[in-house]
Amino acid sequence: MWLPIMGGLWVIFAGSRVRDRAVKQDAFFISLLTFAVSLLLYRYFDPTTAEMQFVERSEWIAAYKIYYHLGIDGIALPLILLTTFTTVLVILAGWRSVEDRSHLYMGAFLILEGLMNAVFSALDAMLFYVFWEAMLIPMFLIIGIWGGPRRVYATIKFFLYTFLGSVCMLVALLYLYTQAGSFALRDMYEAVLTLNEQRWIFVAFLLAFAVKVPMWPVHTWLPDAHVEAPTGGSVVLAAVMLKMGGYGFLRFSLPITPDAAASLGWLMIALSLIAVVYIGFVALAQQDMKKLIAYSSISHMGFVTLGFFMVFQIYGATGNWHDAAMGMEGAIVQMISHGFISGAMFLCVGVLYDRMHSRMIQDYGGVANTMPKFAAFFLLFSMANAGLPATSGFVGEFMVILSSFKANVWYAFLAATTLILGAAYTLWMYKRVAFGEIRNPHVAELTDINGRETLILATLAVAVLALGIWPAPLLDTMHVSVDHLLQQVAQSKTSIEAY
Amino acid sequence: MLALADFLVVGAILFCVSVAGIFVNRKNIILLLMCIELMLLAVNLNFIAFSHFNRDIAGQVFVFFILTVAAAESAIGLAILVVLFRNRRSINVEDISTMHG
Amino acid sequence: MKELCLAIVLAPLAGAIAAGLFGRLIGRAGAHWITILCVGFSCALSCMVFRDIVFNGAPPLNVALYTWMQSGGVNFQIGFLIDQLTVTMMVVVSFVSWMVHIYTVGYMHDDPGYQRFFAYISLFTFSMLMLVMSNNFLQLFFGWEAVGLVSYLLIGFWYTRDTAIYANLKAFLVNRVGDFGFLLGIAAVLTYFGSLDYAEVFAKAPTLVDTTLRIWPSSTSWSVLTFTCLCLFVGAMGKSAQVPLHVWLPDSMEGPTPISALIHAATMVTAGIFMVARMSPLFELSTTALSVVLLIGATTAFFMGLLGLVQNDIKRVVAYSTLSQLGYMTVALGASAYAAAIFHLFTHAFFKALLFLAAGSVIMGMHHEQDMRKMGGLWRRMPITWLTSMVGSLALIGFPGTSGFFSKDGILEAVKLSHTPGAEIAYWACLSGVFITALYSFRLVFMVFHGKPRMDHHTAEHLHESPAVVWIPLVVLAVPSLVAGLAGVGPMLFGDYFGKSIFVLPAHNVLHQMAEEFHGAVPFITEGMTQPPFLLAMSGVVVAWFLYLVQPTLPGKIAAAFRPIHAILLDKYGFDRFNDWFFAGGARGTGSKLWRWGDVALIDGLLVNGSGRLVGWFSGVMRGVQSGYLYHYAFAMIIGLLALLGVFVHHLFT
Amino acid sequence: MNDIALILPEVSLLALACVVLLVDAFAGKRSPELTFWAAVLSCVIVLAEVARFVPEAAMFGFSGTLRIDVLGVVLKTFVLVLVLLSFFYAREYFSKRPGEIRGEYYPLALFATLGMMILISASSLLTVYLGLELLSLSLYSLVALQRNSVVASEAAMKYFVLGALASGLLLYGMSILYGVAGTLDLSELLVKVANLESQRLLLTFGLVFLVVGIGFKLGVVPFHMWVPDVYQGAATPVTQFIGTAPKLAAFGMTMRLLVDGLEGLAEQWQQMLIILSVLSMGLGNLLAISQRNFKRMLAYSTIAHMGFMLLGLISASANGYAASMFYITLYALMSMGAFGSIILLCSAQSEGDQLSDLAGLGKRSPWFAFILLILMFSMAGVPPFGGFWAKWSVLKEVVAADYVWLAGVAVLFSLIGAYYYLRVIKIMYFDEPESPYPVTGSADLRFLLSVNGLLVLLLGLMPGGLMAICQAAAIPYSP
Repeated sequence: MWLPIMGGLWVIFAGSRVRDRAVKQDAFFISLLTFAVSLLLYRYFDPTTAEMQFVERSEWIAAYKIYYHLGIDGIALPLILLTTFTTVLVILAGWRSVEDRSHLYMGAFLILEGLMNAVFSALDAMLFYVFWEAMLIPMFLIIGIWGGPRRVYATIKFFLYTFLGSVCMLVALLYLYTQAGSFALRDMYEAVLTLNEQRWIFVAFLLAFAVKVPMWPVHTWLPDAHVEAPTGGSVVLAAVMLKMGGYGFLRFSLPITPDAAASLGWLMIALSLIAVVYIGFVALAQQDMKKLIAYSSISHMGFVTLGFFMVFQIYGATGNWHDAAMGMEGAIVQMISHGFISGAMFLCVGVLYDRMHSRMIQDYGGVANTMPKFAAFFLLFSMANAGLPATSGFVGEFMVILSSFKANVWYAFLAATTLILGAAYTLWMYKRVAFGEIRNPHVAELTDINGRETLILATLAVAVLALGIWPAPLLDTMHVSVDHLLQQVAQSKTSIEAY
Repeated sequence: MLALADFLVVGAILFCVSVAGIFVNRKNIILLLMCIELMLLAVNLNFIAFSHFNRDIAGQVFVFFILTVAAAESAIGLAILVVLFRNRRSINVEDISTMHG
Repeated sequence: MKELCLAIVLAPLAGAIAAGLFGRLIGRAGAHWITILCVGFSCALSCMVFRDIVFNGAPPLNVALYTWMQSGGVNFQIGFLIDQLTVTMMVVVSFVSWMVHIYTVGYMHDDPGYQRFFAYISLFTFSMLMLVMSNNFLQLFFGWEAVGLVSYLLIGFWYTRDTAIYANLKAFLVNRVGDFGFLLGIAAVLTYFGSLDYAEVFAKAPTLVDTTLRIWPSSTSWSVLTFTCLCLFVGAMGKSAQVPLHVWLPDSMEGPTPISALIHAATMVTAGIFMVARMSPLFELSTTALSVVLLIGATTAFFMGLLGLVQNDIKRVVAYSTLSQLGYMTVALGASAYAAAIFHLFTHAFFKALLFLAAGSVIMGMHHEQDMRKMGGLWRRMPITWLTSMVGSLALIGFPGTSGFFSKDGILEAVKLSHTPGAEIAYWACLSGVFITALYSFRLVFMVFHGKPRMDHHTAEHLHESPAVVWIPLVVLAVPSLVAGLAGVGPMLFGDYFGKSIFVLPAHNVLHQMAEEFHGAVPFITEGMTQPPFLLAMSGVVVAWFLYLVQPTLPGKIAAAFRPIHAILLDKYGFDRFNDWFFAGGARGTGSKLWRWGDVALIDGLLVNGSGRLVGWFSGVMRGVQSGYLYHYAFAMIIGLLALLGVFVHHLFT
Repeated sequence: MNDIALILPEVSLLALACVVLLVDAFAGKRSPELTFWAAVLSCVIVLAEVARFVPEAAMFGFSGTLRIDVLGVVLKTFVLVLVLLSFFYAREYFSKRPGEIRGEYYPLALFATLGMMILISASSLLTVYLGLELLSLSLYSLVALQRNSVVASEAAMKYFVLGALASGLLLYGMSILYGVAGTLDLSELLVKVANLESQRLLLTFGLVFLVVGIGFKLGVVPFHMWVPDVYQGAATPVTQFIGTAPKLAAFGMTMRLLVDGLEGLAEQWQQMLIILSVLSMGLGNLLAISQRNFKRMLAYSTIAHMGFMLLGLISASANGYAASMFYITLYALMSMGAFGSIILLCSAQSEGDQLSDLAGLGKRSPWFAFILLILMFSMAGVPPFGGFWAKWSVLKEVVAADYVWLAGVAVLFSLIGAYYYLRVIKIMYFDEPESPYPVTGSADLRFLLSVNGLLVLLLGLMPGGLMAICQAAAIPYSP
C-alpha cells in the first residue's frame, strides 16, 4: 500500500526534473512491483480461515483510540489484486496519450492505487474513511486536469456526489463510535443496535456506498465522470472505484446493520433491479461510447447489489444461508470481472479516442476494416460485457441470476433481461463502430493497435477468459470469508439485546 | 426615593434610543459615534444603579473603566472618520457601501 | 475414453486457435489444412466413440473434467456425458462440419477473410461439440451461447454489408431472448433440484412432480416442472427458431453459404431439439409443456413452410424449409417421440446441409446471384449439383426410401398416435405441411435447374460445374441423405438405439406402439406409399411441375387472385415489422425517453443541478441582504438580539 | 507566586510593545526591518515566558480578575505562534507592496496580542471587557492603517461602529449579570448562578446579550455582517491577522464567559449556540458560493467555520471544548495559509485577491498550487488533511451529545461548502492562466507557506498530538 504512494510522490517530485520517458518507466516499474507484492500476498494467503490476515496494527490517534489497523480477508484480496493489476495497465495505457504534466499523472495514479489498496485493507473505520475520502482527491485531479471539455462540471459533480454520500457515512460512523466505543470494525460488528438505529445507520451507509457503486438513482455522476475522464481515469474509476461501494456494503452495511439490511432488503433489491433494467434501456439510447459503457457499468453493478441484498430473501425462502452464499459470491465475482471488462472496454475506447479524438459512435463505422486486431479484442470484451459464457462477465451474472431465482422468480426474470439488453446495447454499439462500410475518411486512416496496446488488451483478454473458464480459484479464496460474513449477517443484533 | 427599577428603566430606554439611533440614522457618521457614547452611558447607569443597590463597589469601578475605554474608542472612531473623509469626501452613512454582497 | 473425448473437443479448438491467432503466419493453405485435419481427426474419433457406444455397447460415459467453481454448496463441473444420443449428435456435427470445411476451400476461395473463416467454423465445431457432450446445464449453456457467438460472427462475416451486420445482431439478440428463458429454466433447475448435473437432476425429477410455485402471489400455482420445461423450451425456441423466435433464421442467410449449411441448417439450429430430447426426463413429466412444444412446433412447421412458397432467394427458400423441418422435429418432441425427432434431426442434417451446399454451388456458378427468377435450366451445366440437389429435395419431401421419408413418416405416425393435447391439430398441420414442402422444394428445383435459362448472357457463358472440393462434399452428403434413413429407421426410430439416454413415460410412448407394427424398412416403404403423406408429397411435386414448368405464368395470376394472402406471406406475417417497431424501436424509444426524462431531466436536471441551482439562487438572494449599508448591518444584529430574546426570555415580558 | 510574576508574559508584552512602538517611531523610516525584528523578538520572548510555566491547577491573580490555567497557556501559546507567523507573512507583503502600510502594524498587532492574552486569562467581566476592547481598538486601527484605500477606511468604519455596538450590547448584558448576581468575578458568578434558580430568567436575559457580544467577535450569523467587508477591505496581512489569532482569543473569551462563568446556564446557551451555528453554517456556505473575491469568499467561509466550531461547544462537555479548540486552531492555521497564498500572489500593482488571479496557478507554480490545494481540501474537510479531523472531532461530540440531526445538518452544509473550495482548485488547475503577473515571493515566504501547508497535511496524517494537547487543556472541565 505504501509502496505506490511513496512511489507516486517520488514520481511527482522527481518528475519535474527528469525526462518524460524516465518518469513513465519509473511509474511502470513501481506499479509492477506493487503487483508482484500483491501476488505474493495471494501466494501466502490462507483461504481456509475467515480471520484477517497480514494484519498490521499500531496506534494512530491515541486520544480517540484510533488505530492504524490493516488486514485482508478473502473478500479484500481479490479486490486488491484487481487494483494492482489495473494500475499496471493504466500506467501503460497512459504511455502515449498523456504528455502534459505526465509526472503528475503517473504519480496521481500510483497514489490512487495505494489509497485504494488501503481502503480494501483497512480494519479501522476511521482509517477506512480517511482513505475512502482521500481517494477522491487524485481522482478529482485526474479528471479535472486531463479530462475532456466538460470536465469541470463532471469533476465537481463527481466530487460533490461522492462527498455527499461519505459525509453521511461519517455521521453514521461517529454514531457507531458512541455505541461501540471504538472505531475498530470488530467492535462495531459487535455493537448492539436497535432496529431503528440500524435503519438510520444503514441509510447513511447506503448513501455513501450507493453513490459509489453507483445505484439508481444516484448514478448520474458516473456517465459524466467517465465521459470526461482520461482513459486511465475511466479505467480506474470503473474497474476499481466502483467496487469500493460494493466492498463497503460487505464490510459495513451488512455486518454492522444486518437487521436493517434485512428489513430494507426489498428496497435495495428494487433499486438494483431498476438499475439493471432501467439503465439497460438508457444505455441503449446512448450515442457516446464512453457514456454507453458507463451506463452498462451501472447496470452491471446492479447485479452486485442485487447479489448482496438478496441473501435475506433467499434465506427467507429456503431457510438456508448456504444457498445465499452463491448470490453473494456471484456478486463479488461480478465486481472483479466487471473490473476487468469495463476497464478493458474503456481502454478500447481510449485506443480509438487516441486516434480519432471522438467518442461519438456515429463518427465511427467500419473500424474492423482498418484495425482488425483491435476489432477482435474489442469484440471479445464486448461479448464479455454482454455476459457471454467462458468470459468472466458471465460468471457473476450467472451466479446472481441463479440464486435470485431462489428469492423470487421475478427477480430472476428482471435480472435476466440483462442478457437481452446487455447484448443489445453492447453489440449495437459494436456494430456501429466496428462493422459496416467506412463512412468517415478518418477511419480509413486508422492504424491498428501497436505492441504496447496489444499487450495491454491481451493481458486483459487472458484475465477475462481465465476467469470465465475457470473461476474456481477466485471463488476458493473467498468461500470462507463469505461464509463468515453470512454468519455475521445471520446474527440479529437486536436479538442480542433481548437477553 | 427612586427604586432600582426606575434606574433600570431609564437605562433601558437610553439604551434602546441609542441602538435605534444607530440603525435609524442614515445620514451622518458622527451621529453614530454619539449614539455609541449614549449606549455606553446607558450601561454605566445600569452599573451604577446595581452597584448602589447591591452595595458593591465593583460596579462603579467598572464604570470608570468604561468611561476611559469610551474615550479611547471615540478617539479611534474619529480618527477612522477622518481617514474616511479624506478618502471619500463624505461622511454620509449611505455612501460607505462600496463593499456588499 | 475421457481422453478421447477431450481430444474430440479440443482438436477443433486447436485448429481455431491456429487459424485465428496465427492465420497470417500459416497462410491460407495452412489454415485450411490445419483446420480440416483437426476437424477430420475429431470426426474420426467421434466415429470411434460412436462405434464403441452403439455397436460395442460400451456403457455411457459420465465424467467430470474439472470443477468450474463451487459455490453455495453446489459444485459446478465441466464434464462429458457420452451416451447414444450424444454420439449421434457428435457424429452428425463433426461429419457435417468436416464436409463444410472441405467445401469452404472452394467456396471461399477468393475471400480475404479466408483464415478467419476457418477459425470461426472450427470454433463453431468446438462449441457445438461442447454443447452436445455436456453432462450438465452449465456447460450446455456455455456451448449454447458459444455457438450463438460463432453464428453471430459468421452471419456478420462480411461485416461491411449492412444487411449482414443487421442480420447478425438480430440473430444474436433473438437468440438472447431464447437464452433468457433458458437461463431462467436453469435457475429453476438449480433452485428445485439443487444441482445442474443431468444425472442428479433427472434422478430427482419424479419426486418433484407435485411441487408447485407461485409466480404471482395471487395467481394460481404452477407445477415446477412445467415452469422449468417451458423456460427451457423458450431457449430451444430461440436456438431452433420456432415461432415467434424464428425471425433471425431467414436473415441469417446473409452469411456465407457454408455457414448456412453447417450452422443454420444442420447443427446449431438443432441444438434446441437436442436439448429437449436430452431433457426428456423432465418434459415427460409435464404434459402441459409437451403440449406447448407440440403446438409451437406445428405452427412453425405449417406456417413457415407456407412462406417458402413465395420466396425467390434460393437460400431463403431453403431457410424456410429448415424452419418448417425444425417445426416437424419439435412436433415430434411434443408427441414424446424424441427418437423420431432426433432421427429426423439426423437425416435432416445430411440432406439439408446437402441442399444448402448445393445452393451454394449454384450461387457460385451464378456469380453470387441468389435470385431464382434469374436462373433456370442449370441442370445441363451443373449436373452434379443438380443430381445432388434432387437427392436432397427428394429426401426433404420424404420420397419413400430416402432418409427424409423414414424420419418424417415416423413423426407423422407418432403425432397421429399421440394423446398429448393438441396432437390432432398438429397432425393436420404437419400433414398439410408435407404438401407444402413438396411444393416449394420442387418449385426451387424446377425454377433453378429446369425450364428456360433466365440469367443474363454473361453469366450463362461462364456457367460451369463447381470444382471438386465443392462437389465432393455434395456427393458425400448425398449418400447418407439417401441411405441414412434406411439404415437408421429400425434401431433409431423403433429400436432400443437410444437406450437410457432418452426417457419416455410408457403412457406417452407412441413409438413403442408403432414399433409393434414395424416389420422392417422395406415394408415400411411400401406401406408408406399408400399413406396420405406420400400422396400429398407427390401431388405437391406435380403441382410444382405444373405451375413452374408447364404454366409459368400461373403463379403470378394466383398471387394476384389471392393478393391479401400473398401480401401477408411476402410480409412474413409481419413479424419483422412488428419486431422492428415494437421491440427494437420500442426499446430504443424507451431507452431514450428514460434517459432524457429520467436521467437528464428528472435526476440530473431537477434533483442534482436543480438543487445546485436552488443553492445558487438562494445564495444570490442572500447576497442582497448583505447590502453594504451600515444601518442594515446594525439592524440585522438587533434583529438577531431580539430574536434570541424572543425565543429564550419571552416570559420576562409577558 | 505574586501577581506580577503570574502575568509576567502580559506585562512584558506591554513593555515590549511600547519598545517596538518607540523603535518604529524613531528608526522605522530608515530601517523598517528593525521594527519587524523587534516585534518578532518580543513575540519570542513572550512565547518563552508563556510556555515556561504551566500551572497544575488554575491560579488566580489580581484579586481574582485574572486566571492562569492550562487552557489559557495553550491558547496563548497558539496565539503567539500565529501572531509570529503572521508577522513573517506581513513582512513579505510590505516588501512586495511598499507604501501600503507602514511599521505601525507591528506595535498595533502586539497591542492586539496583549488584548488577546488578557481576554484569554480573564476571570472577571471587567477583564474580559478590557481585553476585548484592547484587542478591538487595535484591530480597528489596523484595518484603517491602509490610509489611502477607500475600501480599507470603509471597512474600518463599519468594523468600528458595529464593534462598538456589539461591545455596548455585551456591556449591557454584563451589567444585568452584575445586577442579578452581584459580582463581576466569573468564578463567583459560577457559584451564584447555580444557586439563583429563581433569577434564571433575568440571568438568561443578560446571557443573551453576552452571546451577542461573543457572536460578534466570532463573526457568526446574524452578527457576522462586518466579517466580509472587513476581510475584503483590509490589507491582506491585516485580514490574515484578524482571521487567525483573534479567533482563538474569541474562543477563549467564549470559554471564559460561558463555561467558566455561566456553565449553570448551559442549557440556555446551548440552544442559542445551536441556532447561531446552524445559521452561520448555512448562510456562510451559501454566500461564499457566489463570491469572486478570494478574501471575501474566505470571509464567508470563516463564518461557516465558526458556526461549525460552535458545534463542539454545544455538547457542553470537556471533549466538546477540546474539539472546538482543536477545530479553531486548525482553522486558524488553514486560513493563515490561505491568506499567505494571497500574499504570494500579490504584487506591487495588485492585491491579488480576486479568484481569477488564481487561474492557472497549477501551471504557473505547481508547488504552491499544491499547497493551496491542501489548504482548500482541508477547509472542505477532506481527509487526509487537518481540516477533516477538525470537523471530525467536532461532529463526534455533537453525535455523542445526541444531536445527530445537527450533525446531519452540519455535514449537509459542509457539502455546499465543499463546492466553493473545489471551485478554487478548479480555477487553479483547470483554468488557463489569466493574470500576467508572475508568481513571486522570497525564499522566506516560500518556505513559510510550504511549512504552513505541510503542517496542515501533517496534522491530517497525525492529528493525535494536537488533539491530546487540546484534550489536556480541557481536562479541568470534565466532571
